Amino acid sequence: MVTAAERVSSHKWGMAVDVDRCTGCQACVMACQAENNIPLSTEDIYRQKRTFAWIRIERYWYGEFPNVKARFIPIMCQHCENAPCEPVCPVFATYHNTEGMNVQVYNRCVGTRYCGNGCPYNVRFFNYWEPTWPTSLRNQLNPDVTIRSRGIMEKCSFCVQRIRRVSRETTRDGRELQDGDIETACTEACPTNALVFGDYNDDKSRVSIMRNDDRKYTHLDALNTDPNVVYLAQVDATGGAAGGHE
Amino acid sequence: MAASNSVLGLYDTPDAGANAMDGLKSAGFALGTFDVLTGTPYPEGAFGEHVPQHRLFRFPFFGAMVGITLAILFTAGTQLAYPVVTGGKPILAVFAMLIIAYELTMLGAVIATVVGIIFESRLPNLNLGAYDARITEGYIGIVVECEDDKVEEARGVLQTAGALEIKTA
Amino acid sequence: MQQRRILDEVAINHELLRGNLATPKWWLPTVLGLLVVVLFGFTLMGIMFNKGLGVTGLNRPVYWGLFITTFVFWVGISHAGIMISAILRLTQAEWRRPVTRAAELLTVFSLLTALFFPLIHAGRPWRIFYWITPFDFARGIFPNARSPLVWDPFAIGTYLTGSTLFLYVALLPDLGVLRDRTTGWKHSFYTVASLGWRGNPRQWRLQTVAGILLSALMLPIFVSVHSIVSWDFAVTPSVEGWHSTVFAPYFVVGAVHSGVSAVVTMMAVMRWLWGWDNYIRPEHFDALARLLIVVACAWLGFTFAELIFGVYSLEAPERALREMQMFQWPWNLLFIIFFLTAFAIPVPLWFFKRVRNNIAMMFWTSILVNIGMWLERFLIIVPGLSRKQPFVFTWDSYQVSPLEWGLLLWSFAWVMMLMLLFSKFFPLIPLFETKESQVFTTDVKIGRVNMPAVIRELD
Amino acid sequence: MVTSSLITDAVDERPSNIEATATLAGEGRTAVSSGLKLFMWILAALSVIGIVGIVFRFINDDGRQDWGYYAATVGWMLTIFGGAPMVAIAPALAKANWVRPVARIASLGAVATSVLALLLIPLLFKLPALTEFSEVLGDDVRRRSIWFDSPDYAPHFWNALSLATLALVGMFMAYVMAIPDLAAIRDHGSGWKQRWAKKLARGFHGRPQQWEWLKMRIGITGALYFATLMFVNFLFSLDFAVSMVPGWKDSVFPFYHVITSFQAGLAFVILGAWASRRWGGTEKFIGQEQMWSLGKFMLATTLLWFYFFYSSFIVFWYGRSESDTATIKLLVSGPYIYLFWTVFFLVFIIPWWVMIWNKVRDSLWGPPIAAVIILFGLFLDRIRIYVASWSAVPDDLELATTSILGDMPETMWPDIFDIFIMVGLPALGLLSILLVTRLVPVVSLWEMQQSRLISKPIRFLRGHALLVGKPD
Repeated sequence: MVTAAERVSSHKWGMAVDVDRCTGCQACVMACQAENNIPLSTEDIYRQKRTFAWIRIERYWYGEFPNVKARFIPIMCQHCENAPCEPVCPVFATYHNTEGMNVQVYNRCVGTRYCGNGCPYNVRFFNYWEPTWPTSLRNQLNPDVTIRSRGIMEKCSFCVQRIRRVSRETTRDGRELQDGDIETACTEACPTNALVFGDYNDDKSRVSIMRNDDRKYTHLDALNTDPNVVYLAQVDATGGAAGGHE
Repeated sequence: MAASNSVLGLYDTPDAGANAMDGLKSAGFALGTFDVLTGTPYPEGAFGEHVPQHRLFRFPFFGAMVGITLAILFTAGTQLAYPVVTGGKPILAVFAMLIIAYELTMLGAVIATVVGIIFESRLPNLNLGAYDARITEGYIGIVVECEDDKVEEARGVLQTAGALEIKTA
Repeated sequence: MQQRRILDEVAINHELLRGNLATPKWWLPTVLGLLVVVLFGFTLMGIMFNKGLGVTGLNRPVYWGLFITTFVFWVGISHAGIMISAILRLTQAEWRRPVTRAAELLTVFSLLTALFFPLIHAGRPWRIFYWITPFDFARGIFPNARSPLVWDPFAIGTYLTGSTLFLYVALLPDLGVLRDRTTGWKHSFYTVASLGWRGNPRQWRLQTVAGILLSALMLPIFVSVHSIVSWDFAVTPSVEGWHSTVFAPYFVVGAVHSGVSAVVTMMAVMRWLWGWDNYIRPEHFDALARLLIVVACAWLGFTFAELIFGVYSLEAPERALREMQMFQWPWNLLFIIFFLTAFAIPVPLWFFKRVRNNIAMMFWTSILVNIGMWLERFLIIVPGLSRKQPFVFTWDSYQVSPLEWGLLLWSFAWVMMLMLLFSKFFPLIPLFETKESQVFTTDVKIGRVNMPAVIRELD
Repeated sequence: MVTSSLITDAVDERPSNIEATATLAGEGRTAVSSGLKLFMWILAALSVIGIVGIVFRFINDDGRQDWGYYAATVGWMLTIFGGAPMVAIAPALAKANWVRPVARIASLGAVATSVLALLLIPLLFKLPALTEFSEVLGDDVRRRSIWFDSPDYAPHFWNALSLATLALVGMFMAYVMAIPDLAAIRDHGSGWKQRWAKKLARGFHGRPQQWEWLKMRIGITGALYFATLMFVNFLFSLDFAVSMVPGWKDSVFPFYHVITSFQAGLAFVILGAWASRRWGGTEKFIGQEQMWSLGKFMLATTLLWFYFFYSSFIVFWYGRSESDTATIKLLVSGPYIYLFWTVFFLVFIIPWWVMIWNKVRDSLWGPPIAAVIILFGLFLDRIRIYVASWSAVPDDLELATTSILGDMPETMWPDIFDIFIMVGLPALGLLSILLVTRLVPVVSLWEMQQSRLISKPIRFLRGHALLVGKPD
């Protein structure tokens, strides 16, 4: 059977997350918020349990008191090769494109929220309300990114607008696309370079190298989702290289 | 056969009705030219009527064929026309197609069957011919389709069997 | 075994067409009352379309809640009709006769109601045609045949069309009766509707064959529909509580359980409203209760399998889910109510002949069952979503909003209103079946006893 | 209107009570055809071969994967003989008259079940312990099974107990249903049969309270049998198949097992009816009607087979988590794929396509043919399931506890002893039934007499019909 990866494509975008480097500073979350016109998670939205965060920092405690430690795990759409969210959509609003990305087509979405149930990582977000911004933030909105109307699903897009822009520029200038040319908002903002974005088809790219690291693991691989976001396990004296969650 | 008249004899008991049917038979009216109208289904052949043949069972098969063809056209056709990969599933996801194919097959079969029922009951036919509302109140109606020259004979036969009333249309 | 009542056809016509030829005085006020609730419900939908789904209690991760629960509930109820009329027809059970049409009617109307819920709970309801109609509306793509949400419209569409036609075919002889009893515009309406039914042997023969053939065709549909609904949940590996292979038969049997109970409720109401004591008799409730005992026990078996395999996996997240489902407040309360109402209270009661023949008791127990079955669906759908996978960081719960309760209420009023409207124009108890049973049942004298007997045609 | 005025009597061709008694209980049936005798000797020989097979199986046995075919055979026999008595029970509860002539054949399945209870014993020895992981991973780690923290002997104990109960209940039911006939043999038979019948009939003289007693016993044992059958299938299918494969989590499987049991039971009864017409001289009692009705139900169960199979398959195929895919590969698309397709055609496609035609159902030859195909197909199906599960010995226990089957086991082929077993054990079961039929008539005499009493051909006005009484 034909998976998206097997079909002819020059790129296979992916991300590597070094859990060991993550300090939980939330810079990526803010950057993503600003880049992708994500609706504001105000207090009452939070009380409604409908907050938006295309990337979020999950914080887990481990260890016994007094030496308790926090582990921070940035979770964004894992862009699975076998995404459970894709086949259940009745209108093809989400599918797997040839560059290994799990893309969301806002115009097709009718809002059955089935994909949201299908996603084991809970990284799909539904617009229960028409998103609004205070006038002070109007000019902050990113013109490259659609503002999602109410009643549709949205999720991390690997900052597809940046990918497209950079590839346009490189083709215009007639130069090869180098590793690191494309930075997603979160990777750009990460002070400790815990987040790295790149192309798996290019063996020398940082993500390819990190993917072969022996600390590498993927989340919920028992579900056989085959994510394009890989994690490097935390190294520490107390816990040893530990999995993503407990 | 182009029957110009239909004569109806009305009886109050099934026995009388059955007798009238016998009378018509013995009077030499051809099978199929006379019929019994009841407000209730009676056991087959209760009035000695000839058991009508029907081809109802062919309809569902025809319908099922149409249904499954449509289903395959829709499922296979659309998936091949828009080869969008979702969740690493094959483009031709046979086991998903099977379900839709099944439903449409059954839908075709049911619709064809209902059409068959109506057609085989020789309906719709809003012209009732000679008819009496009391038939749906338990009376038995014996209706004869015949040419003008035989009308009188038919009336006679029905009368001798003890018809309460005889109508012609 | 039912003792026979000797009724002539005039009496049958007169009594069973009571609601059609004359209007009972309670009819109009009741319908108007229901209409108010229905309009209120439509207003709520309007609010929802206008403001967005934020007005519901849904959140992340609980994307599906009361609406889908109610959808499954009504699809379940709809399984009554074909269960009763098809299976009992095929097994030639004599006591089915007064029940069949009401049951099929319940099928049609509850399906119509069920349809609303997935559609109104879509984020952009004005675009659902892209989803439910297999057609490319010039937007460059067809619906996704791989999605269970596309299987649903096909299944339910087939079921709805099939049972509507089934209902109509079985109506033909009775429409003939109405044609002969009415005048004026009604007469012309029934004349056209009855397609000129005369009642000759050919037509009666086909009526009989049609009943059997259509039943045989509807049964596989009936099984497939709720299975496909259950696969909406079962094929989702991410939600442990849903990903269980038993779901298809489990849902079907559960549907029959709730559906037959709903038929019992409705028969009690019909008997009470139109005073059809000669037709809907205690022995019918008795027979239905016996059937229900069997169904309920089968259902209990599937429930047992579903639960034990939930724990069988010995995996932490699923265990947490089951713990929430059964032992955590308020779910434990719901679970207890669910089990008591769906099984523990009614079924033992049905073992007593006195209860089975007591219509009031049957009425209340059947209502209990449906409360329980609604809770069952709720307990399957919501906890599964709120305890999804090991990422405890995103686990969350769900509060049903008043608007959702309102729409649940609406669905009941809507079904009842449709029922009453139908009852004004068509007989709820099939006349010809009743007359047929008058012809086909008699007594045989064996020694000193008169044993009720039926006449079977030789084929 | 009063129908009875329209009814007149019609001629009745059914055998009279005297004739029936003579053929079924009297001298008429004492003569047994030499063909049958020969057949029984052959069966006896095969049974001996089967026993030999078991012995040799014990002698050269390395690991539990060698016992797959034995498990499959036992599973198959449980499917058939356990399911058969249901055919006697279920329609009787629905007051169906057509089942009366074949009720005896159905109830006799229990005889073979009691033989089966003995054949289970070797399997119990081979059943892996719940704590088979503990030597590697510590005592608290147990194999994934429905016996979460029960003592180690739980599966052995409960399986043995439940199967024994099934056999006992079934035997008791068959015996109770036979008592009036035994009484008839006591009165009309001769020789050793009469002596045995006298002992077994327990002074049954058909007093009203004796009949009441009989009806009550039959009702109770019937319900009890059904419950036990569900329980046995549940335990057996889980302990001897599902829980042996790490990661096979299939909550519908026990019910799949039950459905196949009904299917096989019906097939068995159809074949029995055919055989008893052919060799038992019961043409007068068993006719097209029985074949037709049994055929209908067999068609229904055939469709249900696909339904239950598909409802687990689609969930695995769509879910495609690691364990889901592994399970599909093991049971369907992997080492036993050809076997699976054969099963699919023998159990579903062919019987379905044969049986949808009313002309075939309503014939004396159609249902038996379908029945043979189904029984053979189900045998292969049992092989597919049990051999696969018993061959799935986890090579990596660490993985196995996290419910992942390591490497896919390769196809297990039967060796000569397996073939002995596969031939001998069913022969043994069949032989036990045939031995009992030497004494008990294959068509229940009293049921025939009762059906003759409560139903009679009539004339309704000019038409012919059948009048059927509905006793409470």
